[in-house]
Amino acid sequence: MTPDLKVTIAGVEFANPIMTASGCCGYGEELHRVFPLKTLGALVTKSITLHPRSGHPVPRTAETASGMLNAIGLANVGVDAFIKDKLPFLEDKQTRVIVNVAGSKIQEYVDVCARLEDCPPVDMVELNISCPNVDEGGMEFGSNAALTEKTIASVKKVFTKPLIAKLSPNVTDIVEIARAAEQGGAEVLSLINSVVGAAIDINTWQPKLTNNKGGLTGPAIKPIALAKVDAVYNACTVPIIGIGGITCAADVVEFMLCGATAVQVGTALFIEPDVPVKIVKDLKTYLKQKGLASVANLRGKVRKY
Amino acid sequence: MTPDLKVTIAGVEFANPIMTASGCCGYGEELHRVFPLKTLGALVTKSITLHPRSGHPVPRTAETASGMLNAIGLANVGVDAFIKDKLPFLEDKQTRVIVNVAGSKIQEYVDVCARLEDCPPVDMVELNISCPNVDEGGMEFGSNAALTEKTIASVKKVFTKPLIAKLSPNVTDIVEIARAAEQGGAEVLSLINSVVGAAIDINTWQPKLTNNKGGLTGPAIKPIALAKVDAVYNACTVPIIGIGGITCAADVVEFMLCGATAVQVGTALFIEPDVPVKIVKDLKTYLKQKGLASVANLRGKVRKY
Amino acid sequence: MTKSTCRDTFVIHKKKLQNDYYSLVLGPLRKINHCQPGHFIHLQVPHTDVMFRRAFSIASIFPEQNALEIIFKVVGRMTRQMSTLKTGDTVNILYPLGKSFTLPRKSETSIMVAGGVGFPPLMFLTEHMMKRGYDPKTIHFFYGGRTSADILCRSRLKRTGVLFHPVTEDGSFGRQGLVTEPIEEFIKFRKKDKLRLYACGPEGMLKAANNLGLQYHIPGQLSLEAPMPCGIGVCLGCVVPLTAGGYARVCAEGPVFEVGEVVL
Amino acid sequence: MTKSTCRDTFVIHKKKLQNDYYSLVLGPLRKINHCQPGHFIHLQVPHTDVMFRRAFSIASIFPEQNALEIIFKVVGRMTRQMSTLKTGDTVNILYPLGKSFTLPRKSETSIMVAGGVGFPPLMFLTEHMMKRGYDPKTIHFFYGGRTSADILCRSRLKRTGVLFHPVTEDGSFGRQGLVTEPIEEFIKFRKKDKLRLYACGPEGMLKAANNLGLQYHIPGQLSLEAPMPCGIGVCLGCVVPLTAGGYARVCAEGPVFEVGEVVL
Ligand SMILES: Cc1cc2nc3c(=O)[nH]c(=O)nc-3n(C[C@H](O)[C@H](O)[C@H](O)COP(=O)(O)OP(=O)(O)OC[C@H]3O[C@@H](n4cnc5c(N)ncnc54)[C@H](O)[C@@H]3O)c2cc1C
Ligand SMILES: Cc1cc2nc3c(=O)[nH]c(=O)nc-3n(C[C@H](O)[C@H](O)[C@H](O)COP(=O)(O)OP(=O)(O)OC[C@H]3O[C@@H](n4cnc5c(N)ncnc54)[C@H](O)[C@@H]3O)c2cc1C
Ligand SMILES: Cc1cc2nc3c(=O)[nH]c(=O)nc-3n(C[C@H](O)[C@H](O)[C@H](O)COP(=O)(O)O)c2cc1C
Ligand SMILES: Cc1cc2nc3c(=O)[nH]c(=O)nc-3n(C[C@H](O)[C@H](O)[C@H](O)COP(=O)(O)O)c2cc1C
Ligand code: FES
Ligand code: FES
Repeated sequence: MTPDLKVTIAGVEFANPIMTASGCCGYGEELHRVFPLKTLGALVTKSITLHPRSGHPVPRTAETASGMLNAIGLANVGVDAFIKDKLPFLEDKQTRVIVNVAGSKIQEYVDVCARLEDCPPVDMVELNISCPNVDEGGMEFGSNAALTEKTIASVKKVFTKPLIAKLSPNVTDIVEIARAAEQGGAEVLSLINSVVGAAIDINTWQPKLTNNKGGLTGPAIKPIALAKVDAVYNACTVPIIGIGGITCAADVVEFMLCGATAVQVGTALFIEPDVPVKIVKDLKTYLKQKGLASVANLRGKVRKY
Repeated sequence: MTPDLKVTIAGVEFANPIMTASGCCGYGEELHRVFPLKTLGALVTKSITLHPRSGHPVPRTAETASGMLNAIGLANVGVDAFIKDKLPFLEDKQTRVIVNVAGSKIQEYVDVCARLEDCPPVDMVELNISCPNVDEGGMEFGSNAALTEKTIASVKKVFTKPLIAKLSPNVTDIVEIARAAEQGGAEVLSLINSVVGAAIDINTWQPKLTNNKGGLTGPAIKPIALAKVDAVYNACTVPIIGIGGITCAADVVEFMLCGATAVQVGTALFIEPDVPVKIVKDLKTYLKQKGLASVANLRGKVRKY
Repeated sequence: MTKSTCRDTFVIHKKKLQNDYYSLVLGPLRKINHCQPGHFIHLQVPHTDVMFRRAFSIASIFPEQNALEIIFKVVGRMTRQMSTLKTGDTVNILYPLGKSFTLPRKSETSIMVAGGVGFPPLMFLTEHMMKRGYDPKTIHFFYGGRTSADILCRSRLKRTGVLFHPVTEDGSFGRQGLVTEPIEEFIKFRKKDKLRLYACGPEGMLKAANNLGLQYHIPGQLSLEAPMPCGIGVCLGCVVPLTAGGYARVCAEGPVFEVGEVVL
Repeated sequence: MTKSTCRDTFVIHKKKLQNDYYSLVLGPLRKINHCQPGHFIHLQVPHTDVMFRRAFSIASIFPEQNALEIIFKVVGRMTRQMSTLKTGDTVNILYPLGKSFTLPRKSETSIMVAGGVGFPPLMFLTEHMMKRGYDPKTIHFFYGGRTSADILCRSRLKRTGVLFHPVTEDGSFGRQGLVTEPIEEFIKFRKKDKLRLYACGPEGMLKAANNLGLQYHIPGQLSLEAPMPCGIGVCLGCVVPLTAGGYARVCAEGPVFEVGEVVL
């Protein structure tokens, strides 16, 4: 018996719970040269904004212990070019497409989502209300409950497919924000986005990123992400997509035991671009070893002390 | 010319800026068997509470990528036994003694500090208002500005030596808490304490800590700590002790460039117990190479973009 | 407690024993004579992604070469990397650590209870006792394993002249069953003698040895294992509950504890 | 762009060249013929504390052995660990990556501008051109270094028959000075010929080569370096500003760019 990897989130069925995280897989073309995208449950695009953005000057990334800092600055082609030039490529790749949307004003989120509403290949939208890398207030949305609710409610008016709210870990109480997102109408919560961090070059005395600070990601933050997923799972009812430091099937199992229905793999793609292939395979093996018929049997099953 | 490593904090002179962090060096006896404590600028004791505590059941620690989780549960001998049995050992070790104090009520902080007031070997007290490992509200103090101010102000009434407030990173806005601590009368701020995290054993499906969650420390969190030190340095005037993931002199330099006057080394002591000896030596070499007369010349000198 | 040293040293010799077991001889090291049976080292391989050191019991010392031996089994991340070490490679060790075994009186009969990677410290204890002039016939070395491949260094043990009692679960070497069964028989049979227990091995074996000691009023010592972030007593991560209440640190108050002292 | 493969392979041969320079031959690898001059690999050593891969230009391929060669200099964390690799050790590589050089017309005279670890891709290009029947006398290989020890593989280069112009800052080998000086002289002297530039080396050298190309209207290509977290174009960390505005990814649109295309 092959264990069933299918998961259903907000009425949408995914072949498996493994997705690639926003900003770590472009718009899919490059990864498809390393492995077939149909391996994935879904691909989550780089954050799309209303207008194209070229991003911050280099250096934009810095290696840290078991992690990295980035301040790419939401470099992307803009929603129009995305729909015209990038989305068609994803149409026949037999994977779900989640478009991550970012903005600096509520209206910008609304405008982008309104354009995505009529694009059939788009299965869901993930609202990046938590990017720490834009001055105009990207993070503000995600650290303020009222703003979170309002942003999501506004987008809901123009976008009818399921909406994912991507939460920031850089808050005192993520549950408060999660509840606000749920209240606003988010059908799914994804967490975590990157953790605010900095690094300094001791030779030049300059920050290692031109943005001075950036987002910490990779295995280093996995324990932080797990604690947040656990907290939100125990407080909210909508399905959760776990993100943060996942590099192997064992990590996926940890997130699911804490309550995640699916997961996203980000930084690990830089280290091992075909790691999703291995994760899907090893996840099956794990379920078999444990005699579980479906990956859904793991959800929230952590046995707390 | 040998560079000057001396730093003065709140009127107290330290031979160098390298301290060992609370909970990572016991009460000094064990480390002294590996290297002479006079190597250190100061030793910061394990958190002392009013009554002895035996701590949480095992497992209390778990290894993570470039870090560890701990939920020791403030195991300590209690203030009376500390003063009677542990403090005398530190008296002639030619290093400064900072006693870290924890409590679950404001009155407990006050009571412990009142007893330490008359102990000459104690140079400073560091208030742990940020320990994530006690249910009774350890962390609440540090994530609430009003409570932070009140706790510190209350202790100030009974304790006249310099007071350090140790801040939690698990807040939306650490600057708000830092300002409250300053307002309450803290002469020094130390940051960061550990970051809330969790890990699950995928074989047993139990959390890897009996406390279910714990504090993430070690190199993994260094970028987070640097960003927090930078933020507080730009908002407050009192001296800062930087803590988080320091393992080498280069890390110390990063923290000082971000504004720290001194630093504490924690988890690194578990990996290389005599690492302070190496750090002090390498810090001197660095200053020489850079032609700097004093370590104080590094403070806050990061050249932001 | 003696001072501990933290330093780089080299792999002088590496040998694959049986199955996944390896012996590593490390040196040169100063003050090798400070290492006593029961002491352990805390070892780190350079540039690895395994952040914390791992503890290994000292299996023997070679004072002439200023070297010490450890024996390990490949079970996880660190030991897998250790199995690829080659002669001349550098490792960093912190040594000696912990509390060593108390030697028996010469009038006593010692019962060694060894299992798996609990074997090395008891081999060290045995060889140490031989050097100190103990009569090998006062030592009964019970050595349990799942299968024949788990019983290491047989000829070396036999060379000491002690009374060797191998036991395997599948009966592929020595007696079949669990090691505690023949020990209980032995205890009953030698009730009149002054007996002393020394045990190191898996949790179940330690529990059984502890119970036998309590039940038959045989003094003795158990060497425990626990995950050890620091190994020197500062992190409080490795504690074990005491029967008298509270906790003791396995790395500092132990790893050697008296029979009946800890809650297993 | 071709597909890339991510797989474990082995160290077939390791050689210390001069100073801190090493050559590594890796294999077996499939589709080795897809590797063209200018392509790079992204390499990871197992179980290391260096999380990200590092990029290395392919220095040559051995189609019969399904192997490729890289040449590296020990400068930091990863290269220090690579210098301890031994024959038979495993590494993981992602290959081939990036955009390769465009070959010159046979009627053109090629000016290679190599410096430091920028030498390997130009050696590959040169040997590749020889196999394709280019006249070695149409290739002028300018090779700059601080000192004699930085000029690698001299006899190998000479064997190709190209015109070799070594330049060292201290004059210990070849002409003294910076490599760009003799190149400018050469360009002025051969103004009438159809020239083409290929440059790979430190930033200053690339800048100078780019300027020479612009100033004297010589077409050509530069191979750039940048910190590369992913190497395949998905992280947007390795970008370089374009003269036309915006950024290009060094790993995907590059590492080979046209003279005048990027802001250096
Ligand atoms: C005082 C002392 C003396 C010791 N002496 C020896 C000795 O002489 N020889 C020797 O071989 N060992 C000895 N050990 C054990 C040794 O320190 C290591 O713990 C052991 O070698 C495993 O290390 P590792 O990194 O290879 O395995 P790890 O990767 O740490 O895994 C260890 C084992 O635990 C399992 N495991 C890993 N993670 C988890 C988890 N989260 N939950 C449950 N199980 C998990 C693994 O599958 C594996 O079986 C001693 C330990 C102590 C404390
Ligand atoms: C397309 C491409 C091709 C390449 N080809 C080759 C090749 O053929 N051969 C080759 O040897 N290399 C090549 N490189 C460079 C290689 O990828 C590595 O960057 C290089 O080997 C250094 O890696 P490392 O880990 O040893 O050094 P690192 O530890 O990463 O340090 C690299 C250098 O930067 C310095 N440094 C480290 N950290 C900082 C910092 N924070 N700020 C400033 N300076 C710092 C170090 O002192 C050192 O000099 C290529 C790179 C690219 C992008
Ligand atoms: C280089 C890089 C770029 C990223 N860009 C985005 C982005 O555009 N939008 C977004 O919502 N998250 C972005 N992220 C965050 C990831 O989607 C993910 O939340 C985070 O990296 C944590 O997962 P990981 O540890 O698996 O990388 C980016 C992360 C990295 C490393
Ligand atoms: C095992 C352990 C126990 C700790 N106990 C305390 C404590 O009792 N009081 C306290 O204020 N901080 C405690 N800390 C936090 C450290 O003092 C320090 O703030 C934190 O570990 C970050 O520094 P590091 O990354 O260098 O370890 C403890 C940390 C560890 C790892
Ligand atoms: S391992 Fe740290 S106290 Fe024992
Ligand atoms: S290295 Fe990631 S885009 Fe080039």
